[in-house]
Amino acid sequence: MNHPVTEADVEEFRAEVRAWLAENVPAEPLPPWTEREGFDLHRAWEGRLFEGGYAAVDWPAEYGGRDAGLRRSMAFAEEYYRAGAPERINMGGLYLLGPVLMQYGTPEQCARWIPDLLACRTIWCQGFSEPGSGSDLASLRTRAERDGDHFVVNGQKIWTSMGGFADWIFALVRTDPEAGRKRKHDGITFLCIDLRSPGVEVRPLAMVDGTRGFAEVFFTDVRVPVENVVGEIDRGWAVAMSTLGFERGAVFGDHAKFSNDVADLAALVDARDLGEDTHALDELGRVLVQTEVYRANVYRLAARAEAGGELDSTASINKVFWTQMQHDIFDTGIRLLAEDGAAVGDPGSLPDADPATLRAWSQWHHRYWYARAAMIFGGTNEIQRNIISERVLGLPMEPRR
Amino acid sequence: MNHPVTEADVEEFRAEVRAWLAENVPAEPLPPWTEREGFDLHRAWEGRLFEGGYAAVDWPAEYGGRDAGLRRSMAFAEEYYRAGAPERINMGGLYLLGPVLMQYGTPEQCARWIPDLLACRTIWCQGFSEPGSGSDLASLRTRAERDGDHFVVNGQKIWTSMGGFADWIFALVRTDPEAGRKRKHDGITFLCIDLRSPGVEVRPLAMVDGTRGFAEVFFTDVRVPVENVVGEIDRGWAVAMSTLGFERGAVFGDHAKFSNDVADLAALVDARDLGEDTHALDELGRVLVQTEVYRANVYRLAARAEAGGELDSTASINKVFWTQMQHDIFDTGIRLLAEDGAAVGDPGSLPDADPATLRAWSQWHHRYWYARAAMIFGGTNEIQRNIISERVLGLPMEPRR
Amino acid sequence: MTLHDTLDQDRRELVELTDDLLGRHCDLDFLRARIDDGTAHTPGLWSRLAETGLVSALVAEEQGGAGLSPAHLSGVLHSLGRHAVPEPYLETAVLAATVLGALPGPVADTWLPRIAAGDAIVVVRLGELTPLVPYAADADLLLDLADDGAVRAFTADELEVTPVAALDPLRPLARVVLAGAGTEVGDDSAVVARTRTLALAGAACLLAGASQRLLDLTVEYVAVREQFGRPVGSFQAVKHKAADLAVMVDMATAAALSAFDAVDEPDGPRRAAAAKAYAGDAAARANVDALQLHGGIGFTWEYHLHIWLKRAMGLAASYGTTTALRRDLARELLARVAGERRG
Amino acid sequence: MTLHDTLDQDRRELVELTDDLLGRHCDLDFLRARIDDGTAHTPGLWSRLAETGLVSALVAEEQGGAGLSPAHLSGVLHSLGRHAVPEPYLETAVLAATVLGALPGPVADTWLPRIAAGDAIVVVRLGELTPLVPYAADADLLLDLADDGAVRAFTADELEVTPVAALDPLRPLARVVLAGAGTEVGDDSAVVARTRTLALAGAACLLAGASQRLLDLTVEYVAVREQFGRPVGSFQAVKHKAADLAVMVDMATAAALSAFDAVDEPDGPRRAAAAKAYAGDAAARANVDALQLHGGIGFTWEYHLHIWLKRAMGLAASYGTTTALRRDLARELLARVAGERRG
Repeated sequence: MNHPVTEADVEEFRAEVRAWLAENVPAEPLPPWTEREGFDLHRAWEGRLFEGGYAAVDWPAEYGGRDAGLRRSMAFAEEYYRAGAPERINMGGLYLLGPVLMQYGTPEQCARWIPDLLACRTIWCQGFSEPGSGSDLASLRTRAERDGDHFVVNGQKIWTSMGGFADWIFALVRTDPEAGRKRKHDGITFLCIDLRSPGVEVRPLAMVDGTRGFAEVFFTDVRVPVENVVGEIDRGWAVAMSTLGFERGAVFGDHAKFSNDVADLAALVDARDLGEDTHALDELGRVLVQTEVYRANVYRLAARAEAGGELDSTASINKVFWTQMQHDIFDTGIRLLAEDGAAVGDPGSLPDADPATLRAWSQWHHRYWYARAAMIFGGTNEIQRNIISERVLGLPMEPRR
Repeated sequence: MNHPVTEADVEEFRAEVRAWLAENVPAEPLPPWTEREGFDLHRAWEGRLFEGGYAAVDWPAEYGGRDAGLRRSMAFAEEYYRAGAPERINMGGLYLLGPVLMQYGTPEQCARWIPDLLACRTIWCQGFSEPGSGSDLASLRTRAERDGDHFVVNGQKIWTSMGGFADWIFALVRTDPEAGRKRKHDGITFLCIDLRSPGVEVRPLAMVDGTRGFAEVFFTDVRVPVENVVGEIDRGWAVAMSTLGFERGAVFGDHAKFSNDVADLAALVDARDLGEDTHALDELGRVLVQTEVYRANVYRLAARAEAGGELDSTASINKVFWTQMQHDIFDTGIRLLAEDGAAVGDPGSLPDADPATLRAWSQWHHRYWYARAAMIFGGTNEIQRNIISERVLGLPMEPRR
Repeated sequence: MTLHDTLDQDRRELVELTDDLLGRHCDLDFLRARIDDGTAHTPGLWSRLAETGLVSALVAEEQGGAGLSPAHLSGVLHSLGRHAVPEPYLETAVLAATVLGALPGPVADTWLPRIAAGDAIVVVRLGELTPLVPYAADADLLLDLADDGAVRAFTADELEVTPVAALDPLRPLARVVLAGAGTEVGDDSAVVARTRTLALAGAACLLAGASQRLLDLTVEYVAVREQFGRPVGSFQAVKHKAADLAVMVDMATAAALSAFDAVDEPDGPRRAAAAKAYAGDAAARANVDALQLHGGIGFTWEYHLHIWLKRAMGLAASYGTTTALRRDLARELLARVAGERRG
Repeated sequence: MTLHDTLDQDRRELVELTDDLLGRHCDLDFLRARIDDGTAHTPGLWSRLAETGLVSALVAEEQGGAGLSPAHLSGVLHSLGRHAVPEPYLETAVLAATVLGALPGPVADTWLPRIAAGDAIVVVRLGELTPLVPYAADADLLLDLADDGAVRAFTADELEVTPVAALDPLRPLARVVLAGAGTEVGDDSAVVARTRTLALAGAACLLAGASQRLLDLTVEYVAVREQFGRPVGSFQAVKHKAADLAVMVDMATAAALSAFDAVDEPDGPRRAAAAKAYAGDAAARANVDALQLHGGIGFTWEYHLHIWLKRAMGLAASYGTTTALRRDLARELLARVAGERRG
């Protein structure tokens, strides 16, 4: 953001993006990425985005981005969602690992990992959560013991997204248990691990709806070169925390996704002939209002970020809001079309719907469960409320035993 | 409950009550008891109830009751509410103090206080809360120091209902501060105090809507005879706790009151021509469902009480439910008639309503605020949730610093 | 308040018997096997229910049953909900048995003994309450109850049954087209109305049981799961959420059981509709809170929470939604009040 | 996120000026005196607002104002809400000034200078949005804006004004009957539509400010009030309730301010309606939670919470209720989506 971005710059970029998307977005939606076939198609799409120069428009040009700045990046996201383009499958790599490498990585690490990441030749997953440490992330127990110029890793990670298809994992491991006993955030290291290494076992994790978007990863005496450490050994907590703001906050532009979801809901209400039911109107209006409010907030945060302000204090507010809104959108759909609520997605319940609406309906339940999951992952909404009450409102900490 | 009460007994009693009420309930509703004129009229009505033998039908005959047992008492309450009879103003005396005296009082105390209480010649108020001790009742600081055969009382009570019109107060006072420092529930005494004693000052407390249903009571060197202690000196906590179940639980039969409130709400919906608005129907239906559920619970609790079961564990559940329900009823009315929500009660907003509906509307806001207050008084709903989670669900206590 | 406290001695024993049976023969392994092989109803479990006399409870003695009144079964239904039993008990043993018991004739004579013996699955179609018919694909016979009182029976070969992808795989649903002529069973609008009331109240009992299980699983989990060095269930925000849920589940249980007991009271229909509507609310709350309080593990297929999450959602959407029932109740109240006030 | 963070430098300074003025001249004692003597609007406070230039901000320079665009005033309105200012600022300084500024002619020439000088109270009637007109009893002039674009002005002697018992005594309401002929001001449906948008967005800003004050009062109180030997605000259930409220209030503020700034954008009307609808929701939540977290003291007349409780309730019911606005928005969306999908 060295030169000021004008409204005209944004609109010019928007027009360029829109034209490219109009030409390139697949006419038929891709099959879900949770199965191999769909995943490969999504990966191919990411390659096409990369070739078009749109893999990460907000990234600095030196790393292969477009230096688009915030407002053009938002315009990109808005156009992307409006065009109905495929779901992005490498967000973890692009928005969690990428910024970490740019900030903490060595030039060698950046050169080694970033180009493949950007082109989606390498899929990365996040290895933070463990079965025993969810909200209390720092209580993690996966061990990495030094052996010459390697670490030997033993332990288990869970909730690694795209885990079943990922090539690499960026994980938090405990390298100094002694230090951790005094202060649990100490003695943790941020380590990148090739999932093809001997001793790694990846087990796709079936979810409540039978899909497998996450995985568990088991490490048994996995040897990892020391040069795969990002940042300082034993100081990985700060490295990891620098990613969490992104996970909690919106990736700017996602308001357009939620507006799409509400448009889908409106189409369902229409297909079910509920357009004159005042209750249905109230409920549809309720979630529509939420998306408008959310959009206003995204623009506010963007203005603040452009002015160089920090967003940490608002990331929790934003996360509680959008996860609740997303839940409300999909829950409302289930409740309003509830005569067949026991068979959500069944095309027989919407005999006159157009294909796009039927497609939305067929995915409704899956999206409902993922909306529920969003209230847990990336710091449960309970943790966010602790943060808001203490850091934003200044209320006292709870006593500890 | 020595002999089993049959269905026929209940219906016979119900018919008797109904006939009496039909003949005696004032044709026009009494003015609010929060002003002196209305209070005196309510008091006169209580006298009439007493003469009819209906002041406390559930009380034992030896204390002037009718030994009606649970089911006949419920029938009485149902008929009372259905007849639109005046609000009872001596519930604190009848349902809090009365049972305490029967259980803990000396024969002299019973003879001295119960007859006037029952006839409403004496109005009693409860003196438990203090400005510094609400939820944490046992932290009370009103002192009573022994001086021969008297206690000398200094301190302040708040939220004494009917406080502005009451003759006597039954209060918790600290008689052994030393014991209280070790265990705050110790060293507390249950003491009856004549409000005409020198050194007592009663200040009616104006509420958010300007009415004065509560008072603050200040004690400055008030001399109270030791014989006014109920139960043992320094052991008043247990005496007081024996009353709280009643306050939390329903006085059996109040479900009929809430059904009346919902009927008022239906009349308002009708008067506003919202009978075909599906949103209004949903909202009206929601509170109607709650009252039906509540009635089922009251009957379940009654069956359990008749079988000799204890109700303590359910009193908190019942209280959270009915206070929320009562709030929802009045809040729904305000929201549904909200074009004039800023002038709730204004007859001009319901030009075609019948007199009973207009009367309900004119009182709506007042009742709304009292419904809100019910969620605080008698143990806040937050305290009730602590009790439910620990005593009903068995979840662990929170750590104390 | 436990279910135990809500019931009298007789019914308590029946519930204990049911719980015991289901604990042995309808455990998690059994349910998982049913999901894996895509069959909810199995002759094996159905026979066990029949052998204990639960299936024939409402059938008259002369037709091989125990001749009990429905009120005996409210606790049993609650137990079936708690165990997520994948069988058409409400449909066959309660609704069909009641309809046929009330409409004597050749159809009843043929089918009631079969029901009592556990040899037949009979399901019911109840107008707008069943746009999708539970267990229709397993049915030997379907009773179609029209609002005007006409009751006709259709054997399996007289039906076109199209299964749909039910959210709850342990409670299959199908669209049904009556393809054959069927047989007249009777014509009695009181019987149809009573069956409707039984369906609502019975579904409320099942639903309250499923919600109770969601609450129980959640309380067990948060009491054990530790984060930040203490049980999650010792955090006040978690405790209060559980407490609010407990209020709803307990009240839903009170309303459901009492409504089922009161089917023949004058206000029975209203109480049944209110109980089902509220049970649907409580189930929705149980669904949201149970999953949120479990955290990630609740989303896994491996953990069993989802069995009850889906049961609760499916039942809430069956036999009348909360929204539809509320509207009906509100309309009825409006008519009553308007009548009174306008004289 | 504070209001401060939401605004740019210019507007921040205007808000600081307003806060400072109101802190000195519209404090609790002042508000209590207004309640006690039954007068909301006073020439004294209005003059002070006028002297600082706040009343004339939108009036053109040649008519004695500053000629600012409305966007400058969003933060000022938020401040007026936080201070529960009992004056028709939105009505006179924003709406009436805008209408008259857009419709030049004799009425504008007469009244705009008076508004700018603080010498006239002018209120607006906006069809269904104002079944009751705020401050009508204090008005020297009323502008009646019809949906078709006709704008007429009525002097006080041409109006029958019947005050009603407004819930919020500091924001008086009245039923108004147009008794005289009035004077034509203009005929421009775009002006009427823009005024409607300004009214919604402006009310949203006032409301967000009132909700912010309820949150602030609550946080201050629970941080200090002790029970069980620790601040009530250290209990997690209290903290989480406050956090949830903070989310709503903060988002309401973001939406309200941005909607007010965007009145002239193509989607301005939608954003204003959404902002007002959400601000109403947030205010309802603030009302419930602020009082519950205060406990008993919040119910007393002596404590000042009720001033903002009533302000929040009154504003939420004014200039379009959440329910009505949601319905309009949903209808508009349905029409849009149906058009797109059906081609």
